[in-house]
Amino acid sequence: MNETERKQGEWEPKIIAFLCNWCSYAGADLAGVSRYQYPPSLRIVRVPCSGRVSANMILDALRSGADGVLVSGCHPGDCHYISGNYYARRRFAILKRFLEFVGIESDRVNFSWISASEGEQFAQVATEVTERVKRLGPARHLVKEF
Amino acid sequence: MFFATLEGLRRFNIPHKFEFVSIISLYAKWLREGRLKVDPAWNKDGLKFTVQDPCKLVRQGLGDVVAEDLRYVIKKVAGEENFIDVWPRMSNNYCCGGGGGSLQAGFVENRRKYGKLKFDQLSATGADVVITPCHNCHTQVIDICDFYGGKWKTTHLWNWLEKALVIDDSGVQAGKD
Amino acid sequence: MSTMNEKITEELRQKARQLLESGRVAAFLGYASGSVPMVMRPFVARTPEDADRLEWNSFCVLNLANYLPALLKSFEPPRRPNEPPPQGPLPKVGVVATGCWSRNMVVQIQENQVERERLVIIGISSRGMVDRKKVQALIAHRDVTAVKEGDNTLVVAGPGFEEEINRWDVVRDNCKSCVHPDPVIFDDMIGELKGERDLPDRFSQVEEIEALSAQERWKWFTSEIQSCIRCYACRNACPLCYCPTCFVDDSRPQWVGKSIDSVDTAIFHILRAYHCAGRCTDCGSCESACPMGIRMRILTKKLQKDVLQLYGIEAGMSVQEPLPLTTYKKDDPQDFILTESLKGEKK
Amino acid sequence: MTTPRGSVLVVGGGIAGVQAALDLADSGFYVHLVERSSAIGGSMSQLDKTFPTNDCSACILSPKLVECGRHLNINLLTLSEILSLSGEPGSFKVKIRQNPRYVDVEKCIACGSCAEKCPKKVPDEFDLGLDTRKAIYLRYPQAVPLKYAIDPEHCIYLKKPGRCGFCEKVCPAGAINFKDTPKEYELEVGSVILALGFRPYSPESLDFTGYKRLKNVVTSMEFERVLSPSGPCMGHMERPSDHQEPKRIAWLQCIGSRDINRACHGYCSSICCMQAIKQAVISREHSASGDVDATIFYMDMRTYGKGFEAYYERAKAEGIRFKRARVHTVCPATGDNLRVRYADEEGKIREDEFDLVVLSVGLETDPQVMRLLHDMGIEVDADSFAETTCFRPVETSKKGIYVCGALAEPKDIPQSVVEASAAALEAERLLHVSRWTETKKKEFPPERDVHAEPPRIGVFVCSCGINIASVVDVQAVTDYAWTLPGVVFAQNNLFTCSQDTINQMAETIKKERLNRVVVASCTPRTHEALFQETLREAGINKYLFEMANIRDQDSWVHQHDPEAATQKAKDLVRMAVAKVRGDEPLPYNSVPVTKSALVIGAGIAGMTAALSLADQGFPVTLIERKDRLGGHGRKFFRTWQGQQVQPYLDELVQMVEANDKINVRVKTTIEEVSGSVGQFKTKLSDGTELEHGVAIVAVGAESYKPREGKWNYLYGKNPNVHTLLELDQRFIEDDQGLSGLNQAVFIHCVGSRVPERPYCSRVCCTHAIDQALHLKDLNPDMDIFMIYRDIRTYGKREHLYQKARAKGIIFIRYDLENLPRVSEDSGGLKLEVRDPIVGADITLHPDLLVLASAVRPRDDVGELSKLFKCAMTSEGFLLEAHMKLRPVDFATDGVYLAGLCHYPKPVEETISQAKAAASRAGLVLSRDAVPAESITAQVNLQKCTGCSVCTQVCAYHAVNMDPNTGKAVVDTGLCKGCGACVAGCRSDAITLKNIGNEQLMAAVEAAMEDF
Repeated sequence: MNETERKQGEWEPKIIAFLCNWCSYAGADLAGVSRYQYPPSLRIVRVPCSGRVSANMILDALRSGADGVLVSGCHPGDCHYISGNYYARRRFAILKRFLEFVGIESDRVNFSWISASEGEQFAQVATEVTERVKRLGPARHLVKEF
Repeated sequence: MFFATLEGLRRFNIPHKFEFVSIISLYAKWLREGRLKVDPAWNKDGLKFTVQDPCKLVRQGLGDVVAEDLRYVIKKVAGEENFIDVWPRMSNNYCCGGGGGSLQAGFVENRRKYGKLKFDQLSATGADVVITPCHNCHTQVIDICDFYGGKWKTTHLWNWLEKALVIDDSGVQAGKD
Repeated sequence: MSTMNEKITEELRQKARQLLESGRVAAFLGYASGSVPMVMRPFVARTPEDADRLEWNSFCVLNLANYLPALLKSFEPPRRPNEPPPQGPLPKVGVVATGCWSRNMVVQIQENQVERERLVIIGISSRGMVDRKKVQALIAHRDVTAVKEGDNTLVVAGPGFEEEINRWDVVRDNCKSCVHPDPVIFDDMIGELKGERDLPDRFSQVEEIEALSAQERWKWFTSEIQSCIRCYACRNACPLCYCPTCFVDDSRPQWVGKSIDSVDTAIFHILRAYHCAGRCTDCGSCESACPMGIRMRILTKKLQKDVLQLYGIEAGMSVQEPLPLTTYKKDDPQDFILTESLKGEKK
Repeated sequence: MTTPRGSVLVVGGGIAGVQAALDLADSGFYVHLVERSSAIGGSMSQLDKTFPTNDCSACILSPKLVECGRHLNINLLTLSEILSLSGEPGSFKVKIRQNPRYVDVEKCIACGSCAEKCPKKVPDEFDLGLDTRKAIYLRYPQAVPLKYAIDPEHCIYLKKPGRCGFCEKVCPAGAINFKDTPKEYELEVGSVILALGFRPYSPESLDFTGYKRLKNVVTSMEFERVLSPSGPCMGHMERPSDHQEPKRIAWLQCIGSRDINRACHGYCSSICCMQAIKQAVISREHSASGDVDATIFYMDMRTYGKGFEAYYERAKAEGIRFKRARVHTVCPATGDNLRVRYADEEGKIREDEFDLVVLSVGLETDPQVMRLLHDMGIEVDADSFAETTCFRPVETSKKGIYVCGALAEPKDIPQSVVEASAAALEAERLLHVSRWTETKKKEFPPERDVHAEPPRIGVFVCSCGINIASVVDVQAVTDYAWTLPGVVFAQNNLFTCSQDTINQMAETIKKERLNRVVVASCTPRTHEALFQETLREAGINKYLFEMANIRDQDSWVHQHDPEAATQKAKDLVRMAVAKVRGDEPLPYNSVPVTKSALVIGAGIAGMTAALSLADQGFPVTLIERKDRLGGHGRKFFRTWQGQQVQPYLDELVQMVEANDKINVRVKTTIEEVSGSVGQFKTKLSDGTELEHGVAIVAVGAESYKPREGKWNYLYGKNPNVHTLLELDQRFIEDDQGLSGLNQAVFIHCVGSRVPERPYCSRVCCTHAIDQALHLKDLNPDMDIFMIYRDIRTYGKREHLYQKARAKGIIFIRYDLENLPRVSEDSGGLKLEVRDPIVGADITLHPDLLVLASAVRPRDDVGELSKLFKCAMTSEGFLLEAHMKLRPVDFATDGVYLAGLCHYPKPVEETISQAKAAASRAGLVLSRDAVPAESITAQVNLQKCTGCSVCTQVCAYHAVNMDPNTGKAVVDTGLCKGCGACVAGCRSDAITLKNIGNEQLMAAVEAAMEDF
């Protein structure tokens, strides 16, 4: 089990996860069905496809104060909408490098492929991303103070 | 003899027009029909009974039916509350360790080693009397009781049936008709 | 002996006049002198006489492609939104184009902003345009009243001074790192095609920043944009920025605050640049237009570098080739995908 | 035959009956569903979780039951029994008696006041007597219909009128009717489907188990109830004697199965191995400390289904112990503990102590059902299951009457569902001319126009029994929901998906004039449709709805952090509320259906599917990549029941070729697929473009040939080494040389259950044993050895295994650490293997070595799956939409699968699956139009620049440039609502209805608000 015990009073990051409905969201459900435990840091936003997620959405999450972002879709070739994740892959590849270029820490913005049958992998990725974000500490860049 | 005939007919599919019945089942039948009357009142001291299911009679022979009858008769004779069953029991009971000619053939040490399991099982019941409806079991159970220092008495069934028998006024008893 | 630019200007006027006289084009888009030195303004010649006001020199920095859609539209008969487009050929427009501008026109054609058949492109292979801010820096920001341009020199004059400057020293960064000075599409040429330039260090400006730590990069980025006044001159000078409502102006949803709050400014610059990903030709208009001297071109140059490195595509090199973000290959690089990199670690 | 009736009688309301009823009702037939008890759901509703996905049984079943209960074309007859049946196919007359419920279903609101007041406690049969219920009762919390019933056997009032009657007094709805009487109906139906299920074997007569004598010995079905959150222990795992959590649990397999001595059940019950592993896995999850010591005593571990072997391996890795032993006795030990005595593999007697013993009881036919079958004239086999044959797997001995589920043989849920659809198909095929003649049409009330209304949001927070409530503080979440802007109503429910809550939700929507609804419960993937329909019934557009997933993605994954889970649940509710605020009513789109099918692959599955559809009048194009029809079936000698495959196949080919509705194209493959359900366009390799409404993928699989490597065993090197199919070929050719052989050896699991192919090939044990028996028939003196790992002759196939043993075929077990070694020895074959019972190596010199090699997926299946956008398993088989309840559907609508491309399976299962696929395809083909996506892209012309990024990234050609405006325009019939265009658009000019940028941003921002 991928369980990360949370210590009392320890800072828990907030991570916005955009999950495609057909694979990664189902994978997250399967993680639950299989009772794989992972840290309570994710706030999942269900989107039809990883191809639905734009740079704007990711920046909006950061601007709103998310300590991290995860975008996850179907594996290449498995897209329910044929090619959405291929386009997404190009957009995200460019965006991720670009955000790193302006000084956003590499581990803040994460992308993964998780299929509907990969409940365990989902829990692993959720744990991994949380740990990476925890190492970075709370997000400061691009966080708008309202 | 009983088992050898039974199994021989069964294994070689030999046609026959008779059935095999143990006297125990007949006791039970007569008790149920009221033709035989028993009263456990004799057992004032509350002697506790348990049982040995002989392999040839039960497990390999006539099955659980006869084992059930055996218990039925004992309970009638000694009182329901004075019967303590063994684990495992009936078809699933352990071999006494005295069969297969081992009582007659030497190898005493081995025989008693096998019999230790039976001894432990019977001891665990805490019974005062062990009923063994088989001469072979009877001899073996007596032997292991002596050897391992058991406290029970090993007997056949009829000894106790006699004690409990009620002879009513009509004088009619099973077997006399 | 006239200079190269004088010769080009002459030829340009002549070709524009011919086009206008023959009626082949309804207007010709080029440059005319502005009211101050070192600033050329886009100029539309509508009559053969206007053609004589066209000029060509090292200060033609604003990308003419930016003005084409509106200019073309001005020659279309007015119509309601759902009416069919007018039948028959529409008036054409002539335009002068160097490498980067022509590549922008390619992108515009791909994005349905202009129609190739309505353009008559006079190509000029670029020698690089001058960065006015570099000149001013060299002369300690004194006022300039006149600039005389030779083939390889600039003579800058002002009250009480006249200095000669090596032209290449003050050429814009984007032009110095340009490898495609030749126009990609044209109908006529002035001068010869020069061919590709071999510049192994064309992305050195980007690489220097890439070499920094995340913290240092953030420091660089924020200090670079801290003087931004959100005037949007960079956006307006850009031929790629043609949305009727720019995301910065949108209020539902509000992608980014409208203030000069540092986060809003940062997001503005990130998204403005990102919207140019795979489309930007590094024409430098944005930087040239910026009143605050912000080097936002480095952002788009980074995107250009990555798109080239990841997908082998440079914007505007071919009308046929799709833009990088509207296509994909099944084996596009994906080492940035966490599940893929974790897989790698396990091996 | 005169025009047949357009209605069907389905007997039995378990999962099989429910599936058959839904298939029929959705494809144009009126269904009478008869159920003996007071609620449908059958045995599946009593299960806790289901293998191999660990899905909560009630959770996945519940939506189907509710759908069934609400279906306009299903007449649910609970508490009912068949009195008589007469007539002929197409026109049966059925007499049915419906016993009185004594509760008016129209009035009962299932509030439970009656049961609370009822003084009479009786053993609860749903909990198998582990708990009590009242004389007025609900069969289980999610029962459909959700109506109380009075048990006349125990009701004080009914026994002595005037004595009690409390329920009548407290019922707020006046629903109690003590004067209720039995009703008799005479129905006329065209066909009958029997889905009467099984009953669990009662081990009372198996003395050695100690069942009923030892408190802590329970059956597997009882243990399901112990584990179930709605069971007697509320999901807290307790043992009966002292209600303490057992730390050491033993499972005893084959109780009442594979037992000819005591139980008289020679067959294997097929499901118990997986059930035991599942229970072992789940018991650890249920345990507070998580350190349950779980031991499974088994004879052969039969994990032969899809995903089963991986489940088994995972259980082993997690430390669940597997002991190959038939337990001698369960004895009492101190403190109500149990001593389990068994002989280990070395033959040593061992005793282990446990806190709880679970008896994995087998399946058998209920004697009451036997009587019904007898009265109907349906033949049963020696095992008391309905008699079927391999080639006609769902047909009973009586024409027009079909069978599905465990009534024909013990089987798991997916196989029952497959057969249910297959049985429905047979009824459809019989009655197709009368389709839609007896059905009714659903009318929803007109929808309220909510455009001008400010948001009035209702939030329903589900406890899901204890699934959510044991971790998340649902009351706090509900209270919190009240504080959110726009929320005018919030409520916590025990089971939001139960019918009474749903009805009440509809009432609340009307009463509170809600115009947006949020349900915080499980996953929208299973329950969204159910709640959306409730909105429609309440007169508002179904798209004014959002779900917050506080179970699968919260309570279940943060079981040990209730505080954080509650906070997360609040956040998820706040996000859903933020999003629902922007939801707008959407139109209900539909797509016209091209009424023809494409079937890919002309093996047994493909041909069966094609015929099944063509016989109903639907045109079918059947394509085959090879130059002749028959597929993999061409290689088989006979079924396990002994029917010859080749003559059957020849007949099938003839029927296909003679059917004028079937267009056969050999040497043809697929190049391109576009479109979607109802309107596929497929380009074939011969250049033709085909339009079809549905597609069935039946492309088969291959036999693994171990040409080299670890599993080679001299295959391809020595002429006397064959695969199973190569031996079949010799049987087909009637090779006389076989009878002269002296010794034959079979090696099992060649290339199956190994690291590179970690699944069980399912068919080979039975196939190999059947071949061995055939060899014995050819030469009774032949010595035959089976070198095996586990013998997996599931179901009635077990009889073959017993027969093989009786004929003297010798079985020697091996494992991966001790592989048999094959070499050549002076011209002959030499095989050495370690016999674990003898404890020594033995050497054999076979004349014939047969390798039971794996069934492997075709390499090119991946390409095909991508064309149809279907998923694949990691093993390379095609992946169905849901392992349990949608076994022949793909996630892609309108595409179905059958046969070996799904998983290795024998002929009878292939035929069932092909028929099931045809039945599912019929749901589309029987309609003129199918519902299309409502969540489609929408262009804002004010913002659109006409740059055409959207048209380029659209995979469905749904976005195009309008030549007039020069701007994008969306074809809503083609749009699937993926949003690729939206993310591509720089100008925010194209949006997805109800998944717009503004809404997603609202959700994202809401997620952060309270942090």
